[in-house]
Amino acid sequence: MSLFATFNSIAFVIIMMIGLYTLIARQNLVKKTLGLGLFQTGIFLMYITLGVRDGGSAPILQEGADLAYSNPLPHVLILTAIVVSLSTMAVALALIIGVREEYGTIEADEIATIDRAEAKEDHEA
Amino acid sequence: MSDPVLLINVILLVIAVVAAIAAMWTRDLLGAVMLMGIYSLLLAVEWANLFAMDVSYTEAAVGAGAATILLLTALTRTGTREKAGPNFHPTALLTVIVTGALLIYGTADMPRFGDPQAPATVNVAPEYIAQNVGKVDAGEDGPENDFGDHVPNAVTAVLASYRGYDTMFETAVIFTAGVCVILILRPLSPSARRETAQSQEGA
Amino acid sequence: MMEHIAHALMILGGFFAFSGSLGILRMPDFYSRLHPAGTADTLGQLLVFTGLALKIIAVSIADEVPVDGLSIGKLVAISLLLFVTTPTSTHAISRAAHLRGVKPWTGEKEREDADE
Amino acid sequence: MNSAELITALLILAGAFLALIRAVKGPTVFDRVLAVNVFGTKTVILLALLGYIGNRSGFLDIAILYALVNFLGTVALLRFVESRRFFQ
Repeated sequence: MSLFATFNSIAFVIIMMIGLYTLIARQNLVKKTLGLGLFQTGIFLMYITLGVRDGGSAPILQEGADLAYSNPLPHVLILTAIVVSLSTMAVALALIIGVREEYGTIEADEIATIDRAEAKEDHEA
Repeated sequence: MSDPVLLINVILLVIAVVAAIAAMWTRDLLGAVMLMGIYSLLLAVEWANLFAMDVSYTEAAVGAGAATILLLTALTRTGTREKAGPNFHPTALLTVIVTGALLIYGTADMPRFGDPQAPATVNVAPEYIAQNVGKVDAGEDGPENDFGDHVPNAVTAVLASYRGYDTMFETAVIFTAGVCVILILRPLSPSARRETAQSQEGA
Repeated sequence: MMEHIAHALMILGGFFAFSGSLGILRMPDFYSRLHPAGTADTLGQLLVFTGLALKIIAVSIADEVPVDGLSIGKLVAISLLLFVTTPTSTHAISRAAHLRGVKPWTGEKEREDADE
Repeated sequence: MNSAELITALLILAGAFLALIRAVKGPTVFDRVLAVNVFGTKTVILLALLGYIGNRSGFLDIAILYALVNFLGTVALLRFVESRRFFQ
């Protein structure tokens, strides 16, 4: 029972850590973007869980009914955060397309190799 | 356990974690994007299960709809195969384990799921729920009754009354992002392309 | 009585939805997977939504309150929508696969996903 | 008292998990699209059931939205897969 009741606070850490692992371990830039999105959804999960209340209902007031409503504030914050995460993802993907046109690859380590080779050429020239 | 909300919450989260791991594990980026679409659908059901109706709407439209389309559009121009490589990365694993352990240690003090005595529930939430609507006898122009009894959704009321600037600058963020995307993806003008070619030849 | 019928319909619908998914997992190739996806799911959703509507009517009659017509209308709308869209999207998927040259399984070679 | 609805919801969750396995395994991209589509249908049914279990009013609207988003999403995915050079 106690594991069930605190399950969400473990689950959001797990989701965040899957995203973080992808961000560090994978070289592909699109995969890194997906990992970033996963990290963000972990945080959303934490916020929404904070708003839940036993026997609660959605914060849509019903006249004449005496209900326990969920906390609307986390919902409001996360609404903004979801839209902002979409914007950041759009910019990141546009940058990745630009990188692909410039370097011909979207793997971070290959890009670093190309950069180093160019810097060496410049140094020798 | 007897609470269906809690039971379905746990099952949904377990499936969501499996979907997330699968999406991150696969080397096929197209498959990863589709698995992320499934993950978004699961999260949207989870938000609905946790009473966050507006978030669920947004997640369905943005996470499962718009984000998938954006990623697919990007994939048509970057290729869909990820380079093969080792799945095991010791540094990343160490970082993740240490950070995760610290975070789980930090969440040990958090209130249990749905605690009615949780700080988030007792401090400001009653005020936010009480301030908006359903006050039929508050009068037409009372300060407590800004929405004229017509907004039963507390999320809308809080967004409009307390977080108006938030929403306004969110629009600014989207606008900036759109301008950035257009500027980055814009094809170079012929003169600019000539200049770039010349500078590359000279170097 | 009506409530029991509603429960039976719902559980039957859940069973059909589950068996449709099982078919999608177990069928040997792509074209045969379309079959459970198109048929079992459509029947399953129809049964579940019929069961839910019956349950709402039964509970309203038992409590002697007016039947919530709006909810039943929405249920009918979702059911009709899924009834139209599920076979349509299944057809669209099979057409796209055919156009891209996915070959049907003829039983001669190994199962397609055996090496996956 | 809502045990029939709960059992149905659990059956559908199990079905959704099987569809997820197909999406993970799926040898071709079309298997994955099919799995995503089936997953979306399951989601719609699950939302309606959850709304009934929790006696929550707005759920059926979300279910309608999902049915629409799911169909449009599948068609959009197929347009991309059909028209662009995705896999070499």
